Amino acid sequence: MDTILFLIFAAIAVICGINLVVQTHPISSALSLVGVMGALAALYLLLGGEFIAAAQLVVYAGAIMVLFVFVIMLLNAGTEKRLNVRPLGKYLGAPLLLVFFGMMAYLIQKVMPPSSPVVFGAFQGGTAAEIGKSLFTVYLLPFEVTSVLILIAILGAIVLARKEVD
Amino acid sequence: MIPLGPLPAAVPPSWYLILSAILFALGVLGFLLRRNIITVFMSIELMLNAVNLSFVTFSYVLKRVDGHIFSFFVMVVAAAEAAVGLAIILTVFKNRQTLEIDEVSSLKN
Amino acid sequence: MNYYLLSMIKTAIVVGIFMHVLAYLQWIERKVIAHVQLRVGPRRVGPHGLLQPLADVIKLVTKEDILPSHVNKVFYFLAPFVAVTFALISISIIPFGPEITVAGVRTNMGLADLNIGVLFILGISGLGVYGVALAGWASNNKYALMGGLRSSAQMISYELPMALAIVAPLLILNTLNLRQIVNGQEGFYWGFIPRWSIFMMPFPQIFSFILFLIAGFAETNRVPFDLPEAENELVAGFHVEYASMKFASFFMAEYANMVTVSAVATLLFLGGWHPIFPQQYGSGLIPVLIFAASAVLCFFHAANPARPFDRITLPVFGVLFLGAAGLFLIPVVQPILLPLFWFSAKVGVILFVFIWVRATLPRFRYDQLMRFAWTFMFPVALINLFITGLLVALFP
Amino acid sequence: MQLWLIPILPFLGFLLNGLLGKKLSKPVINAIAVGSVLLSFVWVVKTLSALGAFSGGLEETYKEHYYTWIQSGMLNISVDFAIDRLTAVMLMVVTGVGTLIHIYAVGYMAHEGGYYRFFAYLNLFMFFMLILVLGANFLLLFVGWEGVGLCSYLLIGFYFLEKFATDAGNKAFIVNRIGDFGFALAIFLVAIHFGSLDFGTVFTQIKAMPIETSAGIFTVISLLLLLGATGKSAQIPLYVWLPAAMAGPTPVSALIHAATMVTAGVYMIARTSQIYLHSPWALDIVAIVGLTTAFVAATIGLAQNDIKKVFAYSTVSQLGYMFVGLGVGAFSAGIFHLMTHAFFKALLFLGAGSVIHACSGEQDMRYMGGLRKYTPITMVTLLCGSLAIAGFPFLSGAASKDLILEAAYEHAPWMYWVGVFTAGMTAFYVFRAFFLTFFGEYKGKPAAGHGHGHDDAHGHDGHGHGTPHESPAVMWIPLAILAVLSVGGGFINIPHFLEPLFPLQEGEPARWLEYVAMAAGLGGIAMAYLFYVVSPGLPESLATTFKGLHTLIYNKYFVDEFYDATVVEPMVDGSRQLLWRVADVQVIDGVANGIGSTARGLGGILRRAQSGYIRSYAAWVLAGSILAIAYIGFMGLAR
Repeated sequence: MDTILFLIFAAIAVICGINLVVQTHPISSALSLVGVMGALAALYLLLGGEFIAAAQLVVYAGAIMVLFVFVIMLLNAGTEKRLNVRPLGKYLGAPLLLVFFGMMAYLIQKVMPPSSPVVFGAFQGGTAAEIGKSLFTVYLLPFEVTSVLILIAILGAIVLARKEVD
Repeated sequence: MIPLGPLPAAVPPSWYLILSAILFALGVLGFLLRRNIITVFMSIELMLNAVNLSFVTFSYVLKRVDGHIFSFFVMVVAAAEAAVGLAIILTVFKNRQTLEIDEVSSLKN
Repeated sequence: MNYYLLSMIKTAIVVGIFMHVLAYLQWIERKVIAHVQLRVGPRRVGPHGLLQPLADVIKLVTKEDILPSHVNKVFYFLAPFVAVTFALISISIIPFGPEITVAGVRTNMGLADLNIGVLFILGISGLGVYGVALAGWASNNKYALMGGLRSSAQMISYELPMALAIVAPLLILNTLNLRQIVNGQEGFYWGFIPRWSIFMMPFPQIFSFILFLIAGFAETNRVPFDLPEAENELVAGFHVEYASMKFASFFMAEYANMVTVSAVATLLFLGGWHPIFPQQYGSGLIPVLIFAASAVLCFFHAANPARPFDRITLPVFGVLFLGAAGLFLIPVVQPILLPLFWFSAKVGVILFVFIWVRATLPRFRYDQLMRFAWTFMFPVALINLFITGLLVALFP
Repeated sequence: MQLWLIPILPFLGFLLNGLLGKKLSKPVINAIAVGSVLLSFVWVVKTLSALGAFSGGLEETYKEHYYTWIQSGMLNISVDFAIDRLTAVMLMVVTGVGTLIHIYAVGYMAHEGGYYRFFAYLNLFMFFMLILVLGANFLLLFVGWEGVGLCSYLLIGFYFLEKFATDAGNKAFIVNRIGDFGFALAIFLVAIHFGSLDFGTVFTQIKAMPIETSAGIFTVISLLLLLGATGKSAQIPLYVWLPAAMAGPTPVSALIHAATMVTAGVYMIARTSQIYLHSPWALDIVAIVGLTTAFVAATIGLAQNDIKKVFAYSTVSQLGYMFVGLGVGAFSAGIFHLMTHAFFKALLFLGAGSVIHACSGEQDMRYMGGLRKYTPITMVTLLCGSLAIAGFPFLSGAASKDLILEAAYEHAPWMYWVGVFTAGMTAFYVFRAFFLTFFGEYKGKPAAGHGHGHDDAHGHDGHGHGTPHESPAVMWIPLAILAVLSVGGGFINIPHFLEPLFPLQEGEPARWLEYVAMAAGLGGIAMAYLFYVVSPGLPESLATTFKGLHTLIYNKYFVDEFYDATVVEPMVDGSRQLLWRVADVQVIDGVANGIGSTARGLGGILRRAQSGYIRSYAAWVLAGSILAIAYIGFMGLAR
């Protein structure tokens, strides 16, 4: 059962990811990204990270991507022109990428310690309570810092996007 | 390595990591190939998601919550980044009437 | 009993009932608004227009399905489904009643029981915006686009106060699981004041409840926040290009969202299926009394009818009501029906408020809408949350 | 015990007034400024009583650790506050006098511009001063040290529209830099030699070590510390900034340049007494520096006409006394004098401020006089202060000064005699100022347009111009309190209180020492009375007879000119000629241009990589990261 679920959602994620890259219209890419995020949320659930799954839905799919879609619609961004891959990208990018991916896979297989397979419910540490506990004890300072970061981001966004009054 | 033949009842964590590697590679690919600023930005988000997946996987392997915390922070940072980045994109569009990333190359020379 | 089979059965039941509820909700809305405006409302199809929904469904199905030439096909088709799907998903985790035993099978009233139910609902309601936004964008029509933009902006803006308003009672109840939330509101203060969140010490969540309702109106694009489909500005907003079933699914999505918001409000603030006053004071008899009273009313009106055929229809309803009243007296089904009654009664009240407001209030202007969200709702929700947290911390 | 509250409260006041002072109304600003300091004073009292400082408790140091600030290798500096009896005295003085002066300033600054700015700076100063006093290691001490320096700079240059004010501020700042340079070096030495900056650990280490006979590490450290102290406490050779600092508003002169900040050096030396005790030689130097300063400053004070300048020089000379006390090993006497001096000198300055206020901004004593009719309260309070500083019997000044002098006699009789003579001079010039101000006839300004421009603000205030007027209650009530303190302050037996830290020398000193000192003081007063009340013509004739001496003193021994000639000018010229013309233009620019051109050459090659296309950059990043991963990964696998 776990395997099937994993394969389904992994397939969704990969397909949507590929779609993100090949689609020429930003909004299609945005939606496929939303698909990836949904699939990832499900995978998080499988990995026992229920809070993170919910956060993924709320923050990423529910807020950030909506913002993307909003901006795309606002700018009414059309489809891209035919992408002419400059020789750099053609002869360097793709092969490098393949090398990169192959190497990662190899390293993962090599480095990962042989560990128990992922069974749903085997790890109960991802509950909201646990996250909250360590967020407000061990990681308190980073947490506060992120709040400041958010504040700064808000200010920056407002300053950048406001109408010049002059 | 990945066993062929009948599927195991449950997959090893390394599969999740490989999935995240695939997604990350796709993100890089999109970053390299696409010309629309927004799409490029979304590729970055895809990479972040891939990293999150591996974080969560690690925290499953280690049976510790820290990975979740880190992916949580990544989400926060992504949110901030999205806010500022999209604002920047809006400004760029306002000034140049284009989203083509290659036409925004005032850093040249 | 097999878990999957059980789930199948429960899903079938819930979907069946829910669909009818949605269909008839529209009838109720038209009736209520009509009576608010001193009209009679639909009454041609069936007695008192009771078959109106059926007629509407037939109309919508059989209508010609127009496919405008300039739309973006994929998203044009996708949008309605997205909308209705995310509208309906939320129902799956809403508990309607306590754990019950039917024919020797113990099971929860309600489909799924998530530990993070509240967060899940938030996430799903956040996703709901895609349907509207996509529809607006895909129809390639400036009114529709405006509608889509408005609704996405509006939903993002009102997500925050909504979330903050939800968090406040969670601080007191200290769980994210909807069922535990309801169980946490069981009991009474001094034996008669129900321990619902809106009355709950140390800080009654009445403000959160109001904030949540307002935000809920905005989230469901209802009057006075129905900017996305403001007829007089945007023709019909995001679904201007849609017809027949696609249009119907948008409609359904809106009503489903209404029901979801009302149900969540009931669970979070009104104590779910818990009665309004204790059993020993005979709260179990309330439904019986209500149905009996309505039966009596029917008979009275039948005795001196306003219209000729009331002489025939009203007695039928009277009998039906009597039957319902009798049903509540059977001890076997009481533990099933009573919680259901209370739950649906509370949801019904909130839904009535939705309709009432629609019949009463005018529409916001768009900038007013946004300013209201950011300069009133948000700070108030923050202050409310702060006070709640403070009091919870002080008097644990 | 929440020690951190003590400095934080004024800091909050600073934040409030500094950030939104523009919007606030004056009463609110007063409430914030005075209230914060008053609260921290209350908290000090509460803390000390809780620690039993008033009931013979607080035998050993009470310490609070907050967090680790710097952790590098063996050096581990943490932010923690400590209270022992020395700190207790300082805390009481700083917060107590500080509160009074804040209250006074409310009245004094009432008609000034930049009101909120002034109080924000004042609160900030309190914050840093309390950090300085509370800090439990050298680095925190240094932080407070620099902070008070900053605030004093800001407040001296408070009237930054007048050039002389900004110049004075710069002078103070630069002169202090010299001292801080020494202090910083000392701190480095301490860190190197003892591996820690925490007072407790360092001093316990030192206790174990033998007293060094010849110049060694202790001598070096203590001399460097002394350099820092001379800078902050205006001792020879770095005293020149203090008289100039009188350009600031009078409350500032009272708080910073009389009561608290300038005594930081004394506090620092007392705090590090362990080091000094291990280097008798350095201790002697401290005493000699102090004595010289006391004498020279007193002589200069004889001939000043600006009332604030007179008190400034008397401050310098009194600080000299404290250094003498420290130098001869009577640390507790030094601290005692620090406290009493804080009382009567703050009183004198505030009184002077009240007089200036009364004369609508006039600072030159030759244009005052006869004020006893107009400002009785000020006169009485100022009389108390003058008597106290002049060493009148049973007053606070006498008590502490006599202790120092006796200790000096134990140490070396000649020091005692110089000190006594200086005491005589002190009494003389203080009462010269007193008589010139309050006796004779009120002369007023012959012509408009002098007196310091900033204080002209008082000229424009509601009170009448010509005739002097008594100051408002908010100004004379602090004066009264300070007067009481400076009369009775001598009966607070600080040396006994500090005994656990600085053991007293046993042996009852001869009584006649006190009598001689008293006689000197009274003699000085009598001479002043003779010169300036009985026969006012006398000083002029004296000045004419001893013309050379008078001009020498009147021009402050030409020290400023000397420094200008020897230090400032050469530095300016040297930097202009050597550094600029040669080093900068030829060497540095040449090198820079050379590098630049080479870089441009190389860059021409590399520039091709910088296409301005983000994605090509990304491609490079990708390539780099692949290499990195490959290296790390396979190296990791290899081992």
